[in-house]
Amino acid sequence: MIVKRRSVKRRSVERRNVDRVAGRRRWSPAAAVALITAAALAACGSSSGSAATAPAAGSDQKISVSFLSYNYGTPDIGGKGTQALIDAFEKAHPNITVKPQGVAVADVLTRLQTDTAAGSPPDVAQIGWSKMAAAYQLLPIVPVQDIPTRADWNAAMAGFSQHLLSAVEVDGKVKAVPYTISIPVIFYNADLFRKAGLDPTRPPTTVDEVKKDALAIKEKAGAQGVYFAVVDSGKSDYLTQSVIASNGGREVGPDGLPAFDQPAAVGALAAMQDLTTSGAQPAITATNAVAAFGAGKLGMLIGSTAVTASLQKASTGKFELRTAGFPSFGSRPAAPTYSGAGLAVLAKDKAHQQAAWEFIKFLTSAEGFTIITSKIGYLPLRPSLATDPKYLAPYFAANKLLSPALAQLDDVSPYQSYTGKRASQAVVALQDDAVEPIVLRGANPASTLSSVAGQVRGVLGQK
Amino acid sequence: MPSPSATTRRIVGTVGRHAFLLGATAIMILPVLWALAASFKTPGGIFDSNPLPSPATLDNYRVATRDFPVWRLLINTTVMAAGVTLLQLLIAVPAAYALVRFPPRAHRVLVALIVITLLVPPQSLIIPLFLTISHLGWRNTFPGLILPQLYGTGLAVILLRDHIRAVPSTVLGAAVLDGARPGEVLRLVLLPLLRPALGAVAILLFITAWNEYLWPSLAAPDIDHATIQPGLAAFLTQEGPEYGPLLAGSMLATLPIVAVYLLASRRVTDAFMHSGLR
Amino acid sequence: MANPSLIAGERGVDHAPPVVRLRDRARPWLYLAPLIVALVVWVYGPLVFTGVLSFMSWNLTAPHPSWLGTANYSRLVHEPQFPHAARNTLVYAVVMLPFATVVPMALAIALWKRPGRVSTVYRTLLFLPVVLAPIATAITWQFLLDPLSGLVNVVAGWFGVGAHNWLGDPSSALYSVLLITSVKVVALNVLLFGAALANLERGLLEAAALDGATEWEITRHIVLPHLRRTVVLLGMLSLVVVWPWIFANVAVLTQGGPAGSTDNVYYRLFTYAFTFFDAGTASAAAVVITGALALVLGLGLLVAGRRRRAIA
Amino acid sequence: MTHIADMTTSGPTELPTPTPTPGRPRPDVPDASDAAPDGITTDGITLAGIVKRYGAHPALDVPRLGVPAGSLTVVVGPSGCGKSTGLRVVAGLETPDEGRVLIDGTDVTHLPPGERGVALVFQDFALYPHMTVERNIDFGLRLAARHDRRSGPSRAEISSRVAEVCAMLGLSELRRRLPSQLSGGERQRVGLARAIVRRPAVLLLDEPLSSLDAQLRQRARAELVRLHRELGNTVVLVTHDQLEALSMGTNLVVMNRGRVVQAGPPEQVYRYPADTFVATFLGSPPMNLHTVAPAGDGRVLAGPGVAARLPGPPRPESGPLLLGWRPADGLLEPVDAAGDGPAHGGGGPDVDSTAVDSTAVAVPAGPGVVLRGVADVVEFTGDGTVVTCVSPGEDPPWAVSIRGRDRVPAVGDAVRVRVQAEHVHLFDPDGGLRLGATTGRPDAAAK
Repeated sequence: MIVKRRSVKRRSVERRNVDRVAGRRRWSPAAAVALITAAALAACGSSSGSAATAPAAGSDQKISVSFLSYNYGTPDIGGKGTQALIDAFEKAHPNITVKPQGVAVADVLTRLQTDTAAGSPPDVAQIGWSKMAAAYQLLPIVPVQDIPTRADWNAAMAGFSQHLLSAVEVDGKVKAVPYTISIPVIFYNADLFRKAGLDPTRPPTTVDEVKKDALAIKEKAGAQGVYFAVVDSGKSDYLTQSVIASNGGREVGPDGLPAFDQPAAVGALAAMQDLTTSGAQPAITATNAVAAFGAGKLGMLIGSTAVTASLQKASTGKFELRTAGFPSFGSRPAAPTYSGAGLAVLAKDKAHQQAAWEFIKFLTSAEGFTIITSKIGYLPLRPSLATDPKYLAPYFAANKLLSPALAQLDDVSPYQSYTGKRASQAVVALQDDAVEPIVLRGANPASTLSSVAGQVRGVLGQK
Repeated sequence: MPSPSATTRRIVGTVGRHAFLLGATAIMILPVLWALAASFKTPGGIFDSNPLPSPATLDNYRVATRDFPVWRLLINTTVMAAGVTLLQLLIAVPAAYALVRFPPRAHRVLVALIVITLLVPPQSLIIPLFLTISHLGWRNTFPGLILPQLYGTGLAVILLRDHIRAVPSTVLGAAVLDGARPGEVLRLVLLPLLRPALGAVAILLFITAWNEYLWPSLAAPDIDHATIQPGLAAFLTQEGPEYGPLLAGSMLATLPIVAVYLLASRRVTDAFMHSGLR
Repeated sequence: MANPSLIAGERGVDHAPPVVRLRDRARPWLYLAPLIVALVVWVYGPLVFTGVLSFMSWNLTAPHPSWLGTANYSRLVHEPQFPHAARNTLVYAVVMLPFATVVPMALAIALWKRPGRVSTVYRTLLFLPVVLAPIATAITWQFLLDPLSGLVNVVAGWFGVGAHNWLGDPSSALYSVLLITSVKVVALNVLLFGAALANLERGLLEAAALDGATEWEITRHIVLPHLRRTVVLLGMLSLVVVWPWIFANVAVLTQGGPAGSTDNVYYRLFTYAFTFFDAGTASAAAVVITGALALVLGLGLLVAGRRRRAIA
Repeated sequence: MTHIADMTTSGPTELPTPTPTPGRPRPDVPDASDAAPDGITTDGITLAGIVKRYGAHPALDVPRLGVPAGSLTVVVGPSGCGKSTGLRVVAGLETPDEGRVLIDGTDVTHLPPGERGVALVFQDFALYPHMTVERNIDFGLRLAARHDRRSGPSRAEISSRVAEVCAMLGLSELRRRLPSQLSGGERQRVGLARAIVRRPAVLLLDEPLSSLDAQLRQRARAELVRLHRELGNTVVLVTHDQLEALSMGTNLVVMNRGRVVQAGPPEQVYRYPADTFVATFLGSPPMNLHTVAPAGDGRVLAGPGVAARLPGPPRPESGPLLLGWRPADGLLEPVDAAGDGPAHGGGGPDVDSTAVDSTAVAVPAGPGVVLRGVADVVEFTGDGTVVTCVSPGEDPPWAVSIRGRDRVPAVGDAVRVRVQAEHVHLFDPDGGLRLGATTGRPDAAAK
């Protein structure tokens, strides 16, 4: 990892030299503007991605793969973990160089759009599932399953969670391979449980129990009870899908149109609203809830395992953090939706596509997931790794937080997307105009969902 | 000899003024102080109500400087902001000079067209600007970062026009009579006189460019070419926001400007003081 | 000794030689050329492009935009979001105005009346909010306004005011964002008003004080008239400069919510363009915003011009 | 040539006019039009058909004006009369809408200011605040050297010329100072030095004394006159101060409302003002004006508190006139407390007591004017006294200056003043034009 950091520095030094050469030309006194233009073109020629330069076809030849990742370059565990993955891959495949590109998580799709518009999309991109449908539609994505031979594919994917693979299939094909995957769980503050007279070893398993325990915490521990992060700051609807699916409904129908006005969905959101109106849940945004949980003022937080590490950091020295599986509605099995990201290929030519596949194959291999889980905190999508002493058994022995989520991996329901190019607008409409008013501000679930469903249908039907 | 009531009134006035100043200043710098304190907090401590860091740690600064290329981003931002400021002044000074000293017949229309550019929301230009620099292959380059930001040059022109108007026309006339050509009047007489005003306008432009978020995030997304503002957003990760390092990074980003301000405090104040912004 | 002579007669229009005329005519354009090029390339060209795009449907990546006609515009008008955002934008502008003018002016005058080390310290402190990174400012306020443990609610609690969800309640979110942004606006404008005050002769004040004018009378009759032009300039300027800051705060703190209460046309434009990847609708919004602002400016200039003529 | 002979018709009637003081020759300088038949002088400055408009209003409208080479010409007029605009047109800082500017016979209308051989000292001196005194002075020379490396001044020449000028104006000690470190008088000298170091053919001064305090101004006035004598070039000075105008120039140009009203040697303009504007603008206190009506054969004029008998042939025509006299030309006569008669002799016998009414004054028997009034304000001016008097009736007050230690009336005293006929000026009440002789050209006044 330290080695890699140095190599980043080396690259930037080279680039700085380019800039310096260009800079020398730049400051001739007259016509500054024109010369800057010239210098820019010179600088650009040397710094633009390798994607543009055509590679030689031979497999022994050196080839580079550009990899856009929202984890890369971040100063946290995600960045470090990604660097570790790349280092391990380059060690295993000396003829392939990975050129990582960082991006802010909120900007992934923008960046891919703009890179594609600029004619230099990355070869491999880490794309969030909530944006994957839009990405399929907007971007020149090459279905991953089409790249290798069938045998190669089958061999590589053996041991992978088949339930998840089939969940992400589109038109019978895996277009993007699940990579950094999380599913929602209950994070709870064991100290507050004890204070409220609850048994931290027996966390709630149903929504009703969640409510009961939350009210107990509120009354006896002097803290807020629970926060069900359906109102997501990023306007993502994965938790909305999770609760609706767990109540036996669908947010998006098989036709890609809204189904959230059906009774099961209405019931799910009514339950969420009940948490708020009963006082079990504070009427605040998810960001505030995370802060409250970190401050030890919230008993339970129901959200994605992605934040496990940061919650763990925040709780260190303050309270005991534990996790439990996503709660069910009564006796129906919980059916949380996964969130996180998959790996998609945008490489233009065969050679780069092949190299991209090699890279993806490695990232989702046993070695890959060992690093992903132990360094970043995402779920190992090859469940057997958790008990394999060669891989993650030591990690899970010491670290129980991911276990409940892993246990639910086979219950996950697929993330569903709306159809058409206004899908993202539909999600925002649902979250802003229905979920938030219902859950936080007491809007009538049935009528609100029904009117928003009508609105979304209109949006989706537009050209 | 002031009457007792006048003295009382003066005391009340002084106290009132200081109360007003203190109160307003406190409210305004509260976020800065909070951010400063929070940048020394532990990941758990940041969620506490206690505004003071206890325990205090330098971890956030360590993360911001070691695991994050904060210095490189600061250099990029400085180059960008300085470039934007310099180019805008380079373009705006002669234009404002011409508008004041030898206005063309259409100058009213021209001024209106310049003012309109101030009103055009940058967001509405971003799609075409982005496509332009993409086609030129200017993404992740300084020209791509800097040149499109010249859309804001109109502001510099309007501000400088006022400043140039405030320069006594007789002094410029004297230079003309001394045989100075228009360019020489500008270079040898007007520019030296305008220096404080240029300083003030430059500071305004520099701060604006320094704080720019949207354009750099599109024009230079590579972390090696990014600027500090969108760069800081990298701390808002999917795995939970890294508030501490983010605030530490932003403190480091604020530091250079504040240091320059403190060092050149007199000059900057003087610049604003004598900028003749009326 | 000579006698100046005055002779009646000979008078006529005397035209300059063509070369002189050409040189005099060309000179301003020579100096204005870089500006004109910059504005054409980076404003008016893109604006025309935006105008054309507003009649198209395009997601930025498809090879070609497709012709759509006026559908984008009718979408803006018929969907509730854009008109709502436009109303909010007006509120933003109106509420921001005193923070761009009256408040910083009062601070600047208070600082200016008693110069010295203390006001230098104040001035330095007031410079800080201007340069704190926008994203850090937003996140700091997110913590300060936290409904459960934010400092603002803690302090409000001392005064017996119950905890309030400042950013989460549609009734207060807009004003919270405005106040947060106004801190920066006030800080910057204190500096600029200070600059304007530096041109005011202190001797005038002493003269007025000798005339027996009270502090308020001095302020009212000497200081305020001196600042009139600055007030107008900064009032207008702030309405232009302030949007990126509002934008950053909205993007980090509320994302336009709750219930669209903090939405504004600029954030909406960005949402259309980079959340929905709908370049056509975004362009139509841009055209509407620019047109409306130009209209307001045009009317303002017209009224100002008429008033000036009326005075003359 | 006599004035009578020179006189042409300017009013409806030729009035017998006072002749100039014997022994005063008319300044015998050839007119510009005499020198060059086409109307263009070869030396000095000529403005031909100059019109400069701001908006629709002409700020300057000069059909023809010549400033002789080597003269110190003072242009005077109230503020806003176009005198500064005229100066800026000559300097080239303003381009006239119509007409031509000639300097020493060359058309400079479209020459850049720096190439006209003209220097201008501004009212505010317009020093370059960021340059030292020395840099201020040599700026123009350094520019000339830059523009023309071959024939421009050399470095040695520049420094010797600057040293010379500094010595001449007493600036040698101040060369390293910045303008902000100088007093008003010093700044004025720097402004002058900057102007004359370039050895301009024409030196223009725009109210150079107005920003100096009174004491300094007197000295600076003398210095400027001396400087003109030493340099010997054409100097045009603009002022609104009539005292400055009368005392400094060898030529005087009076302007009003963008037009030249009268031009000529100061004494001539003072003695024979072309109209009531010039008459009242020059001189302090200004000329007294009375509305009078002719009586009898037209040689007797009378108004409230004033009566006059003029020499010359009878005047058949009647109609009111304006009668003017300068306060210094009035002789105070003692009066009886009771009546019209002189208290202590004096002009007693020549009083004609035929015209009598309540406000009327007895018409003097011989040529001259007699005024009666009551002293209202008495001002001591050091070398004399100015008494402002009011006459009965609607007429405005009038003033009379008393020299030295002559007897001064007290406030409220009845006053009688006698003016000799040759000191009387008559004006047409409609246009205010002078009736009778002027030494200027009558059509000049008509313009």
